[in-house]
Amino acid sequence: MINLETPEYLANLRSSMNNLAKGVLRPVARKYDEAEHEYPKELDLFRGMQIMGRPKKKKEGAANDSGNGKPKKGINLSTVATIEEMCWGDAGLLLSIPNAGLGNAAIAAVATDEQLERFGGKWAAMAITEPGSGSDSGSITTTAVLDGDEWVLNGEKIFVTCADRCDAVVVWATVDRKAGKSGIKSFIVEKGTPGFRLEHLEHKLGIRASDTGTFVLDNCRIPKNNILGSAEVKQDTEGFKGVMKTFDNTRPMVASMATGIARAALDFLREKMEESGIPLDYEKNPENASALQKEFHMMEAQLEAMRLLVWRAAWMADNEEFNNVEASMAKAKAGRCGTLITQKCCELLGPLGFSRKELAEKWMRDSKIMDIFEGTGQIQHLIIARNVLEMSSKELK
Amino acid sequence: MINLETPEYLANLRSSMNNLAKGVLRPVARKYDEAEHEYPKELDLFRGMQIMGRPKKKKEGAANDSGNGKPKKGINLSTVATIEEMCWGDAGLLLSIPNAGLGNAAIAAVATDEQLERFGGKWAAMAITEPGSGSDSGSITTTAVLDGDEWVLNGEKIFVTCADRCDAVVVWATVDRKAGKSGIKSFIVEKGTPGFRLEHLEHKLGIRASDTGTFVLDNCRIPKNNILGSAEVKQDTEGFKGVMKTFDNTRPMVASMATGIARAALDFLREKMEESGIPLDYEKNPENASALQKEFHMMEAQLEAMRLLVWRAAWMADNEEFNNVEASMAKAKAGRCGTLITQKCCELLGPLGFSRKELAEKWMRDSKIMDIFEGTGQIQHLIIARNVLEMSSKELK
Amino acid sequence: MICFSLSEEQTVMKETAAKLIQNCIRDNAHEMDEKGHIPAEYLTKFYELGTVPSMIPEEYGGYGMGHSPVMNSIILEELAFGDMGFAIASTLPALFVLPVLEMGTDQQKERLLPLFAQNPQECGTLGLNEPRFRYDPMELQSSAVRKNGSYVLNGEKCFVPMAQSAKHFLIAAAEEGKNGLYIVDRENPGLSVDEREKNLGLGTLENYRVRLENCEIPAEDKLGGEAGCDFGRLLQYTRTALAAIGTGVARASYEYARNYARERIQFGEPIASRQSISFMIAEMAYEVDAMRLMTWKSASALEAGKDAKRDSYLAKIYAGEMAMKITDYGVQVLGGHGYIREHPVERYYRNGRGIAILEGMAAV
Amino acid sequence: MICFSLSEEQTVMKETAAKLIQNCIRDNAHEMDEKGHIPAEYLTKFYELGTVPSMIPEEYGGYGMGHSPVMNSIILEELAFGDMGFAIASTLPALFVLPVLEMGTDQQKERLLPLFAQNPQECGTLGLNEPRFRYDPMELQSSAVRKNGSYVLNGEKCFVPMAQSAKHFLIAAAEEGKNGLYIVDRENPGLSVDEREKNLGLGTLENYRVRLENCEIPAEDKLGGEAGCDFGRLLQYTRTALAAIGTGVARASYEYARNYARERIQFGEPIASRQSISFMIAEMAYEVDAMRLMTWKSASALEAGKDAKRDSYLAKIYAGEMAMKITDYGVQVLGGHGYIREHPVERYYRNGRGIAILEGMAAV
Repeated sequence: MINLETPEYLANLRSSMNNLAKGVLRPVARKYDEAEHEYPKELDLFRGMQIMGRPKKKKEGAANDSGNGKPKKGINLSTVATIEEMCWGDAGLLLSIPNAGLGNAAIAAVATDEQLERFGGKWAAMAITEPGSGSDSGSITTTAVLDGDEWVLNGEKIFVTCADRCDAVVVWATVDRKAGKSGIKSFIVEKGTPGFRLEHLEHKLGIRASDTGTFVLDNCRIPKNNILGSAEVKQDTEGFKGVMKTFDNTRPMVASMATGIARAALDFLREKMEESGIPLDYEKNPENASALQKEFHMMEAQLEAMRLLVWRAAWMADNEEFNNVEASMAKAKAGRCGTLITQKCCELLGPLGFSRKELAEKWMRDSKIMDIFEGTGQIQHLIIARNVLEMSSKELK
Repeated sequence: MINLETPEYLANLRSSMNNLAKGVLRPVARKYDEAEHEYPKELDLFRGMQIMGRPKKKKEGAANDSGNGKPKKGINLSTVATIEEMCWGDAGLLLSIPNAGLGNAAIAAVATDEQLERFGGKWAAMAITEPGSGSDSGSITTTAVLDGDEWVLNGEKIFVTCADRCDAVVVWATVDRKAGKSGIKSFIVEKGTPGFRLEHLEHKLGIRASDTGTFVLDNCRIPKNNILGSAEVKQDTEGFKGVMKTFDNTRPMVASMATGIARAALDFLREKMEESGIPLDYEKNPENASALQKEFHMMEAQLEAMRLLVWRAAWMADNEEFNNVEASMAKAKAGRCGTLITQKCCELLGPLGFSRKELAEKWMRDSKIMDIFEGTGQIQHLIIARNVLEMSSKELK
Repeated sequence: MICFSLSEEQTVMKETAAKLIQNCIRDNAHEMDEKGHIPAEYLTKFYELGTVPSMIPEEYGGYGMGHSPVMNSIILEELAFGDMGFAIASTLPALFVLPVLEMGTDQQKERLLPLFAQNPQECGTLGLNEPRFRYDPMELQSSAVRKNGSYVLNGEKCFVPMAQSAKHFLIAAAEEGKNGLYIVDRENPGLSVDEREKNLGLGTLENYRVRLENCEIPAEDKLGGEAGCDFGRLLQYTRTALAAIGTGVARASYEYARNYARERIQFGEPIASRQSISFMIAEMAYEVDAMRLMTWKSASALEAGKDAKRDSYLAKIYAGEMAMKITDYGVQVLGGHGYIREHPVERYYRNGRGIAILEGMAAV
Repeated sequence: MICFSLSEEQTVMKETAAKLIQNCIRDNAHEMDEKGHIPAEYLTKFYELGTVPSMIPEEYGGYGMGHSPVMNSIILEELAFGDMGFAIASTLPALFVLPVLEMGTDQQKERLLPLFAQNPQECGTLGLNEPRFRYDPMELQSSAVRKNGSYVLNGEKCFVPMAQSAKHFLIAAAEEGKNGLYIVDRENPGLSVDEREKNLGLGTLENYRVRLENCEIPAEDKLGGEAGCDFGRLLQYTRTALAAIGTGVARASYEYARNYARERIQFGEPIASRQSISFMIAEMAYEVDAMRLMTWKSASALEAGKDAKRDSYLAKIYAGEMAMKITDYGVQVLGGHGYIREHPVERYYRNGRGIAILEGMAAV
C-alpha cells in the first residue's frame, strides 16, 4: 500500500546521521577543501563504523529479509538516507570514508567467501575509466592475460576515487578484446604490487577532500584468484550487464549525494532568509511572493522530487525489484537539479555566494560532479530513453 | 561600426505598424480565433499594401542599394520589424494577409520576369510538407513528370498555410526520385487546375485565423513553364540548397512573429502589474524584487535577445552577408523563448491567463507554432550545430 | 511502513478507473472537448463506482468505508489521464461532500450527506477562485458579513464547475479577513450563475462565473458553524488533488509522445532515435514519476491525519511547473502534427497550463 | 545608422586585444589562477595600449581621443575571453578614471586625471560591493555623513580589486539615502585594507575587503562636489561592462567545449555527433551571440549619450543568467575531464557565477 510517510526508524537514522555530519564533517569541510590531497584524519573515527551499510559477508545481506513479502527495512534505503545526511555535512569527506569505496561495493556484491575473507577488511577503490574511455565503458583497453597462476595486467586508469588512500583497487580489464563487452572482467589489485603505480593525483573543481588519481599497470602480476566473478568469456553480454548492474545500486547513492549537497545550500539560504525576516509561507499564492520566496519554494519542490526518486530506487532494490531505469531516473534528476540548485543558491546569496568565507560556493563546485560521475546526465537519459522507448543501444545511440 | 540604436526610420515604421495592428488586427483577434476558417474580411484593407515588403519585380529588389558599401535601409530589417508589430496585433491574421504568402516569397525570389508577370499579383501559398515528411524535406514523394508541354503532378501536401484563400500554390515535387534532393523542384499550381484538390482544412491549437489545409494532386497537369528555376537535375545538391536558402529569409520572419506575440503577452502583463501598483524598476538588485518583477525582467531580457538575433539576421541579409546560421539562431531562440514567455505570462496572470476573456491564453497557443513551422527548434539546433562544429549532415544526424 | 508499491485494493481501483477511462473517455475526449460537453452516461458510469457513498458514514446513509486521500490520488490520476475536465466533473460530488464531512457541523452533515449518499446525481460544487490578477485563495475578496442571524455574501467567483446544474454551493469568502466556506442553495436569490466560461483548457467541463450580490444565508449555513472550518486543510486536499490531476495530464502527453516517437519515421529512422527527441521523452518519463511521488507523499500525510501544508504546496507548485513543461514537450515531439487538434497533445498542452493557475477544483 | 558589423578601427582594436590575450594569458591563465597572481608585465602590456590616456582630455595630459563604450565592450570581451580576473585588473584604471572624468568637478579632474594620463601604473580602484545577504548597490549600508568641512565614511566593502596596491579609492556610500562616490586616499587612517579575499572565482585577481571606520575626507572629495554624481549612470557603465565580461567568459567556455567535442572520441565517434552534446554547443553559440548583442545595444545607447538604464540592466541580468548556464554546459560537455583543473572550463564555471553577483568591477 502506497505510503510515503518517512518511517520513524528512518527519521531517527537521518537525525543521528545529521548530528554526526554536523559535528564531524561540517567543521572540517573548508579545511580539506583547501588542503587538497591531505588525508582527513578526522575520518579515522569511521574506520570501525558501517556507515555505508555494506554487508561484510555474502550471507549477511539476507538478514534483513523479513520473509513475509512485506516491505523491508532495507539497507539501500538506509544507505541513501545516510548518504544524504553525510553529504549535507560534506560530500568530499563522505567519499573519503575509509573502507567505503566503490571497490568495496563491488567486492561485497560479487566476491567469493574466500575473497571476502582476504579483501573484506580492506579499503578498495574502483578503476574503470581510461584516458580514451569515459562514458564508453565497453571500450576499455587495459588487458589481463593469464600466465600460469597469475594475471598480467597492462593499461592506464584515470579518475580513481580514493586512489592514494585505498589498500586495493578493483581494476576493470579485458581478457579478450575481440569479445568486446563480454571480455571485460574485474580484478583486485593490491597496493604495493610490483608494476602497479599511482601516477598522479588530480586537482579538481570540487570534492577536493576526495583524492582522485591515475594508475598505471605495467606488467602487473596478481594471483589468479584475484578475479571477481568467472573468468569465462561468454558469447552474450550478460556478464557485462552483470557488472553494469552494480551501478543500479550506486547511482541512487550518487543521486543522494546530490540531494544532500543541495539541501545544505537550501538550508543555508533559508537561514539567511529567516535572519532577514523573509518568512517562508506554504499557503499563499506563490505568484504573489518575493522572488526569493518563490525561487526557494521551487527549489524545495525540486529537492523533494530528487529525494523521492532516490528513495524509490533504493526501496525497490531493498524489495528485490529490478530498478535499472528508476536508478537512472534518480541520478539524472538529482545530478542535474542538484547542480542547478546550488548555482541558484549562490546567486540568491549575492556576495555571500561568491566568497569562500561561506560554504555555498563550495557546494556549487562539489555538486557538479554528481551530474558527471557514475555516468553523466546524458548517459542516464540514454538509459532511461532506451528503456521507456524499448530501443536497443544500436537503435538509440 | 557597431551601432545597435534603433534608427529613427525604423522607430517610425514600428510605431505606425503598431498603430495599424492595434487598430485593425487586435480588435478582431478573438473573433477569428473563434470563427476558425472564416476569411477575415477586415484584411481586404491590406490587398493593396506592401506590408511584407516583398518586391513585385525582380529588378525592384536592387532599388534600396545605396551603392556606397554603407549599411542599407534594408527591406529585410523593415520586414521583420513590421512583422513583430503585426504579430503583436495578431499572428494568425498576419499569416492571412492577402498576397503575402510564403509562395509569394518564393516567386519573388526566383521567378522569371514572365512568371512574375503571370503570378506576381496572385496570392501564392507554399506546399512542402507531406504526411510522411515533416522536418525531412529531402524525402518528399510528390512527383512531377514532363509530358509534352505539361508537367503532371501526383502526391499529397499537408500543412499548407492560406490553403483555402490563396490563388495559387508553389508545390515542391521531385522530377527524379533517384536523384534525391537534387531532383526536388518547385512548381506553380493555380487553383482550379483539374486534379488539384483542397482535401480539408485543419483545426489547430492556435493561429486559427490562418487556414491550413491539405492538397491532393491527382494527375494534375500544369504548363511546362510553371516550374520555378531550372528543370535540370544536377549531380550535386546545390539546387536543393538554393531552394532551402529561401528559408534563410523566412526563418527570421517567423522568429519575429514569435517576438511580436511574446511582446504582446509581456505588454499585457506589464499593464496589469502597473494597475496593481507593482512598479518596474531597472536599477535595484533583481534578487530583492518581487517574483513578478524578477520574472518579468528576465522575460524582458529574453525578448530583447530574441529581437536582436532576429534583427542581426535580417540586417545581414540586407547587406548581402550569408546568414544561414544566424537565421537559424534567431529562429531557435525566438521559437523556444517565445513559447516559454507566453506560457509564463499566463501563469503569472493567474485566472486572467486561463480565461478566453483575455488574449493571453491565445498568445500561448499561437506562439507554439513558431517553434515548429519553418523548421522545428530541433532542426534549427541541428543547422547551428553542424555549422559551428563544421560537421556534415552525415556526421551529425 | 514506507512503501512505493500499490496494494491489491489500490491496484484493483486503479485498474477499474483506467478501464472506465479506456472505454468511455480516451477515444471521445477530443469530441467532448470540441463540443464542450461530457455525456451524462459517462459521469454516471463513474458515480456507479460508489466513491461518494463509500466515504459517507453509515449513519448518513453511506457505506462508511472511510476516505483515503492516497486512493483518491490514484483514481484522479487515472481519470485525468483520460481527460482533465472529466476528472473534475466526475469527482465534483466529493469536492462538495468532503468539506462537509470533515468540517461540517452535525446538523450540516445530517442535512446534506444523505442527499449525496442516496442520489449519485446530486450536484454540489465549490466556488473558490476569483477572476482577477493576483488572486490568492488565502486573500479572498469575496466577503461574508454577519448580520443578526445570517451572513451576507458578496463577490464574484470563476471556474465554478457545473454551477448551472448544481443544487448546493460551497462559497469561499472572508469574514473580517478570515476565510470560510458558506453553504448556499441554488435557489438563493442572491446567487446568480453567469454565462458559461470559455477557457484555454478544460473544454469538456462546464465552468461558470458565479455572482453573489447581498446573498443572505442563515448563520447556521456557515460551514463548521460559528467557529468556521479549517480552510487551510481544504487547500491541502485540493492542492494534492490538482497535483494528482497534473500527473495524469502529463502522463497522457508523455505516453502519446513516446508512442508517436517510436512510430514516426523521419530521415529513414524513428524520430525517437534522435537524442533531442528521446531525451525529452526520458525527461517526461521521470518528471511524471516525480509528480506522482510528490502527490502521493502529500496524500500519505493527509491519510495519516498529519498536516500536509508544506507537502501539498510543494506538490502543487511542482505539478504546475512540470505539467506545463511536459505537455509542451508533448506538442514539440509531434512537431506540426502536435499543433493539429486531431492529436490529443494540444489538448493536454491547454489543460496543462491550468494546474498552476487553478485552485480548489477537486479534492483527495 | 544601425550596424551589426565592426568598423576597421574596432576590428584592429579587437585583434590587438585578442593577440595580447593569446600571447600572454590564454596559456598562463590556469597557473595565474592557481597562484592567485597576474604577472605585472602582462598588465603593463595592456597599459601600453594606452586606453586610459586615450580617454583623458589633452588638457589633463591625455590623448583626448574620447571614450567609446562600444569599443570598451569589444575589448572587455576579448580580455575576459582570456581571463575574467585579468579583464578586471587590466581595465581597473579606467574604472577609477571614468567616473572622475564624467562626473568629477574641475578641481577633481585636475588633481587626479594627470596622474593616470602620465603613469600607466597609477592604481585607483572602486569600493562598491558590500559583504551581506540582500546587498543592493542602490541601497548601500556604507554611510557618508557631512560634518562641517568634511565627510565621515563608515562601512565595509568587499570585492575591491587590487586595493592593496591602490593609491586612490572611490568609495560608494549613501548620504541620507542618496548614493554617492567619495574619493579616499590610501593613506587615510580611516581606511583599512583587510585580508585578501578568497572567492569562488576571480582567482587571478587580488580582491580585498576594505573597511571604513570614521574615515574623514575633505568635503571637496565627494565626487561631483556638493551636487554629487549620477550614481545610476555609473551602474550603467559597470553593468554593461560586466555583460561584456560575461560574454567573454561564456565564449571561452563555448569555444573550448566546441573544439573538445569535435576531437573527443567515444563509442567510435566524436561526442559532437550526439545531439545531446551538439545541441548544447548550438545553444552556447547563440546565447554567446545574444549576450554580446545585448551588451552592444546598451553600449550603443551609452555611446549616443542616451539613458541606458533599462538596456544595461537587462544586459547584465541576461549575462548573469547565461554566463552560468553556458559555463555549466562547458563543464558538462567535457564530463569528468571538465571537472579537472587542467582544463579551463572549470575556471570559466567558477568565474561565470560572478557575473550575476558582482557589480561595479569594470566600466565601459
